[in-house]
Parts: sequence; structure tokens; C-alpha cells
Amino acid sequence: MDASDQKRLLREMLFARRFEERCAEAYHERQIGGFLHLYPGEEACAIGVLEMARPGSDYVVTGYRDHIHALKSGMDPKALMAELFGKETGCSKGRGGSMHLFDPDVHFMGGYALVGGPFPLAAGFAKAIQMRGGDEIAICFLGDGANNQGTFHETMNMASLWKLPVLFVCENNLYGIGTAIERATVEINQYKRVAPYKIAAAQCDGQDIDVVMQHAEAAVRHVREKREPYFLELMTYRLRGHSMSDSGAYRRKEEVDEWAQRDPIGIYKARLQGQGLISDAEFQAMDKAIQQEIEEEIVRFAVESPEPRLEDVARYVYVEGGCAPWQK
Amino acid sequence: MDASDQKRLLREMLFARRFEERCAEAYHERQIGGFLHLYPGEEACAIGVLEMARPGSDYVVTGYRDHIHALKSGMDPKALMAELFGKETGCSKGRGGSMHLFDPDVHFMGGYALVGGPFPLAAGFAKAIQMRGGDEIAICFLGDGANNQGTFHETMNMASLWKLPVLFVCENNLYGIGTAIERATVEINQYKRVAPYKIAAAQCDGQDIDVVMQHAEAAVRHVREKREPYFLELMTYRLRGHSMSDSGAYRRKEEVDEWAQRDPIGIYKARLQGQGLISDAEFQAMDKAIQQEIEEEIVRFAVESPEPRLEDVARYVYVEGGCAPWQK
Amino acid sequence: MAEMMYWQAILRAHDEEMARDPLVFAMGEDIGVAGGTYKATSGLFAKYGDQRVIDTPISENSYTGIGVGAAMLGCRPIVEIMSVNFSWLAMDQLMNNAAKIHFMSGGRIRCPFVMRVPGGTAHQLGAQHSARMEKVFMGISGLRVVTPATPRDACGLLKSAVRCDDPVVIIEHESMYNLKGEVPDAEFFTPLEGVEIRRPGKDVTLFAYNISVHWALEAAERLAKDFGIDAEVVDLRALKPMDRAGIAASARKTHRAVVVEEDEAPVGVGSEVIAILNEECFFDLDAAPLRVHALDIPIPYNRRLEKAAIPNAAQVVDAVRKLLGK
Amino acid sequence: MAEMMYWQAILRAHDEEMARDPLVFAMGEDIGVAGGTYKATSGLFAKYGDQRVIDTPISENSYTGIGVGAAMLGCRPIVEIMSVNFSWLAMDQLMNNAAKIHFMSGGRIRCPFVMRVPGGTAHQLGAQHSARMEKVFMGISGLRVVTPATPRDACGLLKSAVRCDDPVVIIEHESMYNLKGEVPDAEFFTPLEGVEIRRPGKDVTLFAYNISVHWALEAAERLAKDFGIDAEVVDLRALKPMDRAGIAASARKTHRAVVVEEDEAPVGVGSEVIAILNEECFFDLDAAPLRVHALDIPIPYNRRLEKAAIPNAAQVVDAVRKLLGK
Ligand SMILES: Cc1ncc(C[n+]2csc(CCOP(=O)(O)OP(=O)(O)O)c2C)c(N)n1
Ligand SMILES: Cc1ncc(C[n+]2csc(CCOP(=O)(O)OP(=O)(O)O)c2C)c(N)n1
Ligand SMILES: [Mg+2]
Ligand SMILES: [Mg+2]
Repeated sequence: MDASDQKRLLREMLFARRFEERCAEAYHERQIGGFLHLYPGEEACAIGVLEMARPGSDYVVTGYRDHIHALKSGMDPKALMAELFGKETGCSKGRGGSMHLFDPDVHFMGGYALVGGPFPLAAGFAKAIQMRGGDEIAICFLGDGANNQGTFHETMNMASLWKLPVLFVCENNLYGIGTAIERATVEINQYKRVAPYKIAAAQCDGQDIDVVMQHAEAAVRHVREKREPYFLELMTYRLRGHSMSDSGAYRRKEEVDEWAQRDPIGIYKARLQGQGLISDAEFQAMDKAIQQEIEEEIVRFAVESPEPRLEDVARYVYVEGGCAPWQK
Repeated sequence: MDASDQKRLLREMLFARRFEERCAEAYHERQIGGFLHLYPGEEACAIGVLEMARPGSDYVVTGYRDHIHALKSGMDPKALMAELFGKETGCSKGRGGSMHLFDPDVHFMGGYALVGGPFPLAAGFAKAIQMRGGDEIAICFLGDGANNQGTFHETMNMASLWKLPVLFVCENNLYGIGTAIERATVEINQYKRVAPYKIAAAQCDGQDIDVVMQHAEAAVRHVREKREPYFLELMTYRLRGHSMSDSGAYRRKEEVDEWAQRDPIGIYKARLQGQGLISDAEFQAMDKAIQQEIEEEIVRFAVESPEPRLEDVARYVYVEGGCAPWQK
Repeated sequence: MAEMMYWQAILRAHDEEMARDPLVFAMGEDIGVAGGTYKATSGLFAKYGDQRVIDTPISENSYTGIGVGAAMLGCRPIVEIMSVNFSWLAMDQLMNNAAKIHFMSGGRIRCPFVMRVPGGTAHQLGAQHSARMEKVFMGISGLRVVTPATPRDACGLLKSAVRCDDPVVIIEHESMYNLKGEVPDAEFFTPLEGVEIRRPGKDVTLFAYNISVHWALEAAERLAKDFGIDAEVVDLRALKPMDRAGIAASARKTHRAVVVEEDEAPVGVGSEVIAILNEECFFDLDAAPLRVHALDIPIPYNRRLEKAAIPNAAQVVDAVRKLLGK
Repeated sequence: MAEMMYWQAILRAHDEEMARDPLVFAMGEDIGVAGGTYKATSGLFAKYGDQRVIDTPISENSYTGIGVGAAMLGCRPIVEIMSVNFSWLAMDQLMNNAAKIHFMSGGRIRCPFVMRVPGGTAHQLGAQHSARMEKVFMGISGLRVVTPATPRDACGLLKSAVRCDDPVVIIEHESMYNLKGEVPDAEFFTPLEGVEIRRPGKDVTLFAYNISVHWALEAAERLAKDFGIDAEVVDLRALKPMDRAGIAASARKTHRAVVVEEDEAPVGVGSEVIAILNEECFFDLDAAPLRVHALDIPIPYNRRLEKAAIPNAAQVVDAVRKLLGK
């Protein structure tokens, strides 16, 4: 990985952060509605893993905390912001919202609101890949809490049994909403939970993108070459509330502060600075450019985009003309 | 365990076998309807485990293959046979049938038709025991196939997390209907599947009732004393089809024959004979007495019992007078 | 009589029943330490401890089943499913077990199990968080289904449900937790069967339940003021079993009916009420009863589309005017 | 035109579609090596191999979800749930995902997913194996629901479903797999929308679907023979979306309607058809439409009680006679 890639990665993480901070603002201004789940502190996970995969070609799926996974998969940030604003130009034409981003063109197969729902979908993508042939893989990102859902167990068994090329990435941020992992889960090391399915697994720091990439590289290679599942657990932390309405009362301030010290952007920035790859001024300039892009191109696009037409309210329930294709 | 207990156990297993053979006959004569799942070859499991527990006091639950669990829990065999015949005198008043035996008086909490359904129920019994205090335990018998259901995973986690006094007994008979275990399950040693829940577990031969009792004794003691779950896997085999309509085409004859050599009744009979506890003639006499009892008392009771009254068809949907008890 | 919010009324019912009976316990995701998504269990964890106010893992089907099992042994569990959409995951234990155990045991086992679920379309929560599923719970034999439209009923129905020996599903509404209303100071119970007349009238009956009661009441006011139409508003409240006699009695008086439901129409509350009216008092009807209902689509995220998908008081007014030719 | 059984017709549809399109695959419990509980997939394992005829673990929700995921990438999965009762376990993936993905992706993703489920009350299978759940599938937006009453439709509907770009649930019937009927030799498709008139008539319309079509036909014969009543039998067949125009057309002709359903009545097919009749042609009705339906109870094991719980042709005859005052 050369210097320009490293700087690009730093920029991507920073972009993700600024993008979501702007989302929070828009939410408070009521331009964004519904539930909004942000990812600050966890950026190295999605960005690091997908950096080692083939975004646009590999199939990616996740939960409701899906903005950054969509972006790194190659979704146009304008289409993402427009979606949050509920606009017709949004990636889901304003029908999905924050929890339901979709972009099949770049093989981003969606954000889903029900915890545990994407496990089988990901295995299904892998099943389709297996049937069609080709060397793509499916990648499923979910949280620690999701692993208590029955679908985790059922899907791990079938993915292993049928040798489905799917990488499960567990973003273990130690909480499911306000419930600490040890209050809901016996085995807090999530990667140990797949042993009975004989799925290869590893655990690593999710705050240091270099560590993430190192492990993701091996994980992706395993799945791509061996055509079988792999489970990668990334230890991370969300620096904000679960969603915009979270009081945060269930976490000690010191705990949050401690993790804030391990902010993935801070860690990586310091590393690049240590290597003399980026100066403070350059970083500031990058940050400024990002914020400018977000404001002037992305938010503006979202604001100026049209709403869906009311007369289209009932579209997309069924595929238009999809009912009797033999009549075509 | 003294000689009389040993003979009693042999008799119980033989009784179970003959009872179910008679059920099969009645099924062919269309006196019994619905699905009928028999237990021949597996008798040492239910009888051996419950011998070490406190039937009538501990709470027992299982699936659709439930006759022998009900009997050993203390259900009157007449009430059982009458239930199969759909009579008002049946343990479930003819409303349940073979898959839905109930006898709360002896704490037999039911047979259930959906695979995996009893896992959480058993944990719920344990939860109730925990809340009320007392030293009963809950015992859940299910098959190997049931462990692929999401409820297995979810329930194991909660049972362990909340230290619920429940013993899970897995009757691993190597098949779920016509699907061999290795075609549906990655880890064929079921007791290894509970490791991520940190539940103590063991596996043993399910054909030799002495082995079963030895392991069950430890298992029951663990749950009763430590007030936490335990998982016991018994390796067994059903000598008949899954239910009465099974062609059996999915198993090699040699495999069935091999297991027939390890019939739990044959093994135990030989042992008692070896110890000089029972002669061939005594065994024949016991057998004859059992068959006579089944025919003359049990089947006769079932045959002669009345059907439920048609005008009662809509009873038992809701508890009579149970809707507004504050008005009482 | 104190004013309180819907969530406070639910909290009070929990508290009263838990204080009274040590076998009453509550379980659900984030109901304990975090106090519940809508605060309906806040403070109970501190008061009753973690054995009786249980934060569950995200395992809807199995903790529902644990509740069912505990109920079979005489406990009185109150299981909260955080959103009705997630109850699809718990249907196995609810429908296959809770709803059938009393019957299939020939009445030998009781299952006094309570499930509380917030349903309904709130504020742009999208297709997977906006389900209205009354029809699913009430279509299957064995359950009782009730749905409170007011803080008073939210309290009284939960108390009745806890005391009831049958399994009861209580459908609350995500948009109503902050609704205020009067709740009697003394202990009281709301019956699990029967309709409640919210506003007597003589020209037309508006049948409604849960949030749609408020649309119907609003419509009734407008109809009275703007069109001189005197609408009776009947809160169905108990969706299963349904009060056929109560429904017919109102229609026999007004001769005209509109059913207002938040759900998409097919096989919904509206269709059932219309079928009952046909069966009970067809020739008392001066006009075909109408349904005011959601569009038959998953709920869109966009605010305008979302609003367009769900009915409102204005649509009720229009329906009544159409029905009366005014 | 060959006679074949319902299960053979389903098998043929599988075979034709799998031979044609390598992305069609079948999955379910015991469908492969064992050939399927009702033989509807027998022989396919040998012919198409274990990648395309998949014996699943007992994990209904997740293999349904695997089918949904594969469909999203262009495969054409046919997922069998062994009994509709078990589909409660799979509702999460079916209702939260399959039914909503096309909509919530703004039409960008298709989900050509097929679920086949035998439902209905068979022979003393008891409360947990006798569910009839049409109402559940058809109540929620996003799915198509069809239900074949004949071998011909069993074949034609499955073929149409596999080719359809929307998720389709096909409800078969446990008691009908051995039913015989004529099936065209040449390839054919049965439309996923619209009613089918099974017997034209002028005095009354019997609306039915799946097994109740046969009760209605039997009743119609008796009505003609014994009472000179000429009943039209309309097979609803497509339960979602429902053919409002087709339903109304028949009622406008006969002016009288009876809906025959195997399910318990509340919020069922009968209630929906009655609501549609009220909305479409209330003043064309000479009498209140009636429902013939199951008792609102879980299904008892005892044979006589079971029979008493479920409707039959005689009840249809009685209902028509009552309706016509004969
Ligand atoms: C089936 C289901 N149950 C409950 C919820 C409510 N819920 C939303 S997010 C969440 C916590 C999930 O925690 P985790 O999987 O660790 O993901 P994180 O939000 O921490 O990234 C819960 C319980 C849901 N959306 N779906
Ligand atoms: C939820 C559910 N899925 C499928 C079935 C159909 N079924 C009945 S028994 C069975 C096999 C169960 O195997 P196992 O748990 O090993 O028990 P065994 O019959 O071998 O004792 C299946 C698939 C069912 N009853 N319930
Ligand atoms: Mg988490
Ligand atoms: Mg087995």
C-alpha cells in the first residue's frame, strides 16, 4: 500500500465522519426523518474490510447502520444523502431511508432494519454466486447483538455445510442499543461462537485500519480461494448513541472517553504523520475540502432534488409487467 | 440399584416397546389417526434419564415422539392410550393426540409438534422454578435435528446467561426424518455445539441404560445443585421409521440391523441374565403379563371410553371464566 | 383523576401488578437498565431487580417461548416486543404454542401470557418498522387481542391481561406513548371483551380502534360542525374475540357504518366488521358500509408518501359524506 | 391431455422449469434424497444434483432467507416449507424481506422468490399441524398469493410463479396431493391474477379456493339435483391481489353470494370477499352474503371434533338454502 493509498484511506474515513456529522445536523433540522444510526468510531471496520475486497463486484449487505458500507461499496454519496432526505434521486428513490440503502449497480444489496435478517440473505447471495460460477464473494456486516438471533446459528450451519463463499464481519461494539454485551451474551468473544460450525475465524482490533486490513486480507482471500465461509470479529465502539434518540445513560463517560482516544481517524492520522506522509496543514485542507464537497455538492444535491411524485406512491409493490413474463 | 429396581427397569423398557407395538397395530386398524412417532430402540434414553430425576416433580417436555417420556413421567398408560384413540378420557381429553400428550398433574408439560419449539418452553419452566424457589428442574428431550433450529441457539444462550435449572437431553438418532445428520449438520457431535454457551455437556451411549443412568445421574445432579443448565447427548437409533408413513429408503438395511443388535432391551436383558437376575422363562412371563395388561386393561379402557361430546367442540379455547377474574 | 401519558399508564399497570404478585415479571429488549424504548418500564429494574425485569438478548422467538413456558407454570410474564415488526420472529411460539396449549391439552394447562407490542406507522420509520399487524394476531384461534386507544385503557387493559388466564396480545402504538389522558386514581380494570362507545351519535357509526379512534373522533367533530352529521364513534378495542352484538347494536341505530383502520385493507379489521354487519344486520343498513384504510403497499420512507399511504380524519370525513350523499 | 395427480403436476412444473433455467433450484426439508413428504420433488435430486435440489437442516427462517437472497441475485428458488404451520418460523424473512425488498429499494431489486406450502386440515394431525393461513400471507402488502384447486392449476401456477419477478406464495393442500385431474400435455401457464369460473350458474355464487372449491362444486351438484338451484362456483385462486372485478361480476349476475373457506372466519378470505361485494355491488345483492367457515378454535385431534370444526359441502348447501329461503 503506497502513500497515496494511505492518504486516500485517511480521507475516506474522514469523509465518512464528516458526512455523518452532517447527517446528524440535517436530522436535527428535520430534513432527515425516521431512525438514523451513525457509525463514528467504527469507520475503520467497513472501510478497512472492503478495501481488501472488491467493492462493486463482491456483494455487500448489512444492517441499519449502513451509510459507510454503502459509500465504500461505491454508492454515490449524493444518492445516499438524497435518500436520507427522502428524495426521488435517492439510491432507493426515497422509499428506503437511512436503514434501507440499496445500490445493486455496485452490488450493495442493502441495509436492513431487523437485527439478524441479513445473515441468511448474505448466504443466499453466496448461493447465487456459487450457482452462477465466478469468483465474487458475499460480505455480511452485522453487530455483536445480532449474533443472538436464531438466524446466526442457522445460517452459520448452512453456510459451512454448503461451502458458501461468504465473509461474516462482526462489528463488536460491545452494546446492542443500551444493553452491554455481557448482559445479553454468554460468550463475549464472538469469533469463538462459530467453532461448532467449523468456520475459520479471527478477532482483531477494529480501530486500527492497518490491523483491520491485515486480517481482512486473509479473511477475504480465504473465502475467495477456498470458496467457504469465514468469520471476522472486529473490536470496536460507537462514539455516539445507538440512534439519534439515545440518552447514552447506560455507558460510563470514562468508557466513552477511553474509546475516543482510540478513534480510528486519530490513530491513522497520527501514523501517517509519524511517517511524514501528511502534515497538519494538509489534513486541515483535506478536511475543509471534504466539508465543502459535502455541503456544496452533496447536501445541495439532496436539497435541490425533487420529492417522489405523489401519484407514484403505489409503484414498486410489484415489478411492473413482471407478473406474466411468458406473455411477453 | 438393587435387583428389583433392575427388573423394574427391564420391565419398563419392555412395557414401552409392547405398548408402542400395540399403538402401531391400532394405527393400522385406524383406531389411532394423525401422525404417530414411535420410540423403539430409544427406550433407554427417556427411561434411563428420568430414572435419575424425579418424575412427577421435575418438569418434563419433549417433541412429538413423546409416549415413553409421558409414561415414565408418571402418566397413566390408560389415559395415554385413550388419548391416542381420541377419547374424552385421554390425557388431553382427545384434543391433543399422539403429538400432544399433557399431564400437568405429574409435571409432564407436553409433547409438541414443531421441531425446536420445546427448547424455550423448557427454559421457561426453569425460569418459573427459579422464581418460585424449590429444587425441581426442567428436563427437555429433543432430537439431533432440532438443534439446527434457531431456538436451540437462542435458548442455550439465555439458559446459561440466567442460570436456569434445565437439563437438555439430545436424543441423537442420527436422522431427522429421512435426512442423515451429516447432510444437515456440520458438527455431528451435538454436545460440542453448546461450548459457546459455556454449558456443561457430555455424550454417551444411549442404548445401554446403565450408561445412560450413570451420565444422567451426574447431569441431573449438576442442574439440581448448581442451578444451571446441562446438555446431555445420548447416541441412539430408531428401529422403525420416523412416523408410520416412512418408507425407510434412506437407510441401509445393514445399518438398521447393526443397531438392532444394540437394542436397549436386548442389552439389558442379557446383562440381567448374565447376573442371574432373570431367567428366560421369567422374561417370557413378564412379557406375557405386559401384553395382557396392555390388551385387557389399557386398550380396552381406550376402546370403551366415550368420545368427546360434539357439543363440547369449542371448549378449551379460552379458560372458562378466566377472562375477568377480578370480577370474581 | 390524574392526567398521565400513555406510557405512564402502562408503567403504572406494570408496577401495580408486579407489586401485588411476585410471579408477575417483565421481559424484553432494553426494558430494564435502559428503561424501555418508550419508557413504559422505566424505573422497574431498580425497583424489582433483574430477575423480574429482564433485559433479553435479541432472540424474540425464544424469549417469547420462555415467557410461554413460565406462564404454563403459573407465572404471569409480560413480554415486550420492541416493535410489532419484530413479532414476525416470535410468531412460532405465540401462534403454535401460546395460542394452542390450553386447547390441545384439553384445558389442562393454562397459559396466562401477555405480549405487549407497539405497532403502527410512526415517523418515517420505513417499510420494516411500520407494520400494523392486528389482523395477524386476531386471525388465529386461541389468542385474545386488545388495543388501547387511551392512557386509561392502556393501564386498564394491561392489568386485565395480566390477571387473565388466557394469552393476551396488547397492541399499543408508537405514536401514542406521549398521548395524555385521564386515568382513575383508584385501581381499575378494562374489560378484555366488548366495544366502547367513545361518542354517541345517530347518523353514522365510525368503527375504529387504537390510533384510528382519534381520527374518527376528529372526523366526528368536523362532521358535526361543518355538515351537521352526528357520528357515533365505536372503539372496537377488543379485536379478538370481537363484540358482534356491540357492533351490530350501533349499526342498527345509525344504519350506516364506516370502519377506520390504519392497516392495508385486505383481510383486515374493516373487512371483518363489514362481514359481521352483513351477517348481523344487513337489512338495517341504508348504504354499503365503507372502509377507510391504508394503501396496500409497504410503507415508504418519504414523509409525503408515508402520509399518503396512511388514512386520516379528512378521509373519514369524505367517506361519511359520500355515504350520506352530503 | 393426461390425467395426473396434484403432486405429479407439481413435480412436472419443477422439472420443466429446472430443465429450462439452470438458476431455478429447489430447497426444503427432505425434498431431495427422500423425495419430498408428498413426493412433489421426487426424482429431482437424482436428475439435478444436490446443488439444485437441496435438503435443508430444520432452519425454516434462514433457508427461506437464503432463497430470498439468491432470488435477489437472479436465481429462481422454489422453497418448500413442509407444512404451513412451520411457516410461522419463516415469516420474518418472508414478510420483512421478500415482501418489501422491491418496494423499499425503490424498485431497484427484484425478488423472484417462490414458497410452496401445503396447508389445511388433513387427517387428525392436531392443533399444530392443521393451520390454514391464507389470511396471513394475503394480509401483508408485497407478496402474491395463489392457491391451486386442481392438478392443472398446481402445475400452471407453479410455472407462472417461477417466471414471475415478484415473490409468490403457493398454498397447496395436504389432502389434495393424490387428487387426480387433467393437465394439458403442452407447456402452459396459469395466470397469477384473476378468478376462474368452475361452474357457471345464475342463482347464487359460491366463492371458494383450494379445497373449498371441491366442497362448493359438490354442493352445487346437490343444489341443482335436490333443489333446482343453479349455483355458480367461482374459484378465487389468486388470493393476493384479489380480482375485485371478477368477484363483483359474478355477484352482479347471481345477486347472492356464499363464501366457502376452510379457515376460521375472523379477518379471512370470506370477510374480504364480503367487504369487496359491499364496496363493489351492495345494491345488487338480494340478501346478505354468507360465510361458510371453520369454527374459531384450534383444530382438535379427535376425528369427530375435527370434522365438526371444518366446513363441508352439506354446510354450503344449507347456507345456500337459507340464503334463498328454500
Ligand atoms: C429483530 C429485531 N429485534 C430488535 C430490534 C431493535 N434493535 C435495533 S438495533 C438493536 C441492537 C443491535 O445491536 P448490534 O447487533 O450489536 O448492532 P449495533 O447497533 O451495536 O451496531 C436492536 C435490539 C430490531 N431492529 N430487530
Ligand atoms: C418446525 C418444524 N419443521 C419441520 C418439521 C417436520 N419434522 C418433523 S420431525 C422432523 C425431524 C426431526 O428430527 P430430530 O430432531 O432429529 O428428531 P427425531 O424425529 O429424529 O427424534 C421434521 C423435519 C416440524 N415438525 N417442525
Ligand atoms: Mg453492537
Ligand atoms: Mg433425530
